[in-house]
Amino acid sequence: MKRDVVVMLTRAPYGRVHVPEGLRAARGVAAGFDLHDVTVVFTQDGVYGAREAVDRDALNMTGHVADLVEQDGTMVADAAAMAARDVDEADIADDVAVWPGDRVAARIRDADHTLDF
Amino acid sequence: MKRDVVVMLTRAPYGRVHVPEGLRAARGVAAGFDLHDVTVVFTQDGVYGAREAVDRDALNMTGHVADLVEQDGTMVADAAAMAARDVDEADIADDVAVWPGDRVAARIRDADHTLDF
Amino acid sequence: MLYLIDEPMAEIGLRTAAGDPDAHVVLIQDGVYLTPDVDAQVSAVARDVSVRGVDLPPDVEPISYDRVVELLVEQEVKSFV
Amino acid sequence: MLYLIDEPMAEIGLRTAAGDPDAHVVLIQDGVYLTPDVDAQVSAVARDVSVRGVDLPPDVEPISYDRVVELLVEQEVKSFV
Amino acid sequence: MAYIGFLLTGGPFDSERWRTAYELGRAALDAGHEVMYFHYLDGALVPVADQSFPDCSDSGLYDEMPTAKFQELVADGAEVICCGLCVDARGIDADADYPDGVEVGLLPDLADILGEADRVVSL
Amino acid sequence: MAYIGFLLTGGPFDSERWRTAYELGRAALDAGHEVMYFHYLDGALVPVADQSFPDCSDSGLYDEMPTAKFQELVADGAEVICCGLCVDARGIDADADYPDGVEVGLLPDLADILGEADRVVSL
Repeated sequence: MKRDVVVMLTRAPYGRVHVPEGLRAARGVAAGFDLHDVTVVFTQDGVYGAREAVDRDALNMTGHVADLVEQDGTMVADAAAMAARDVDEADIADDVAVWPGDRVAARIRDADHTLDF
Repeated sequence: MKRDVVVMLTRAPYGRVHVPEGLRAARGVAAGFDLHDVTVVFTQDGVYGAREAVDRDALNMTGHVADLVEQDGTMVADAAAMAARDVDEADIADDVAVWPGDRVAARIRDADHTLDF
Repeated sequence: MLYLIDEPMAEIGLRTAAGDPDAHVVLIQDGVYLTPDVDAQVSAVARDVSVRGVDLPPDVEPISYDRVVELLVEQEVKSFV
Repeated sequence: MLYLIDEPMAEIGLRTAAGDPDAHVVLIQDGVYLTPDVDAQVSAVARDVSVRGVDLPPDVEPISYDRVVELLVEQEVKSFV
Repeated sequence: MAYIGFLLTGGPFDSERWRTAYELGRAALDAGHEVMYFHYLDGALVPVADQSFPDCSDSGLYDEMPTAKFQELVADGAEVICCGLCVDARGIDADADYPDGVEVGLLPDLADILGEADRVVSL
Repeated sequence: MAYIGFLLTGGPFDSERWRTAYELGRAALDAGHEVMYFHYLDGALVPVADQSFPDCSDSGLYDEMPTAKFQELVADGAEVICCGLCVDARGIDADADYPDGVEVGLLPDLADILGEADRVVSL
């Protein structure tokens, strides 16, 4: 059955595999038999990984992001988590939408399933 | 050469091996050829592990603490970290001394080497 | 909806639960050290409480893993662990 | 004394450095996200800064691993990483 | 009967998540539910055989090692799939290092769990 | 020449500490210092051979796997000792799983490092 899936990326992107491997899981899930709807949410320290200044190649993000977008997956940054870390909307990469914290929370509540990394 | 060693336990005690395995390292270092002087400091979330209410057997702490004490090692809880976590001095086990935060910091600065877990 | 909450994801987890009038928060693992300020039913996994020697506030109910499974079959679950 | 500081141990690390009039703080790994309020020389590992795309404040100097090793041979080091 | 899927990303000694995954799976099996695990990232280290710890306490976390706990679950009907990429990254030799009943899979298996499970718990 | 000891408790994929340990050891060897590692807890997973990751970026963290980086250090004169208890706990078969030059030791080896090293960096 096709599901509405939210993948939360919660950790700072460097030095651990959770951001790139969470993106790998997101695009893998979006490309599976059921073609699940996938929304990737950068939240908590994960918002550092949504910044334009991050070197996506060095983080092995580039290919996974391209695959995710091809599967109609979307990427969202949590403005409440950004505010807590002094990350501005202007800092966020163009292919990541910035949503207010309450919209992010509602999206998570409405998902059929969530995964977190 | 005999050294003055501080072992910092910084993580909450349950679910990961850092508190018991940090204590194992502390007593192993105190029992080595040089018979290093070892002070174990419970700081940050590690102060939860210095509480009387913790089940030391369940955390594999008991044997390591006995060995450490036999090697004249000492255990200290950081009052500044306790205050930040609402842990009172009365909550701390009898064999752990409570030191003010500045005394803990000075002890760490004065050590020849520090290890952290 | 059931919300399983541990400390590392408490920031997003508690914020998500706070917007749900039918939220049931279950503190789990180091989450039992938390004292969440949410207008919701709050439980805590009994084993995680007892091994840590945590005194729960009177309005937080300790529950077994069996009960957690019953609850998450009865209703949707979101994990923040 | 040299203090290597990452985020998870910043609480005890920065407090320890704050009491040392000769402290040289080196931010390392995710520690480069920190903006420590200490009265000390502060550096940051250049590679950790650049890969994260962090803009350092003007008074924080980026340094190489080679320089970190030079500094920690010249003086004692305490690691909070 | 419900179908409960678990995504386990936590390793065996650095977090309690494997233990929580075991306890919830145990309770779910006892209640007659169907249980499926997908082990990803350091979760792939959890079922590695021949884990041994000499002086663990009978009352403690390590009364049995993680692999033994998951072998119990498999014996009682749970399915355990480990992500093959994560297995390779960690130098795990699946044939030699995993006990019988622990399978190696890929992300489409996780996609299937998400499609079929009534509940998914990410740990 | 200084003698620099490292205690590494971080595993290969869950934190950057192994990479920092490598970079500092690399710089220390290049400057002519003596370098000794004691791998403890998940640090024992860092030198496990046959780690492979298919699509890692040439410019990224995983241009080479952790075990390859530490094999370089060993070839250039660093000593690497892994805690035997940690090895056993993780189901690592030291003879089969560690490359040449990676030794298994015990806590007295760490005690010796603390006694002899000019500097100790805990990661």
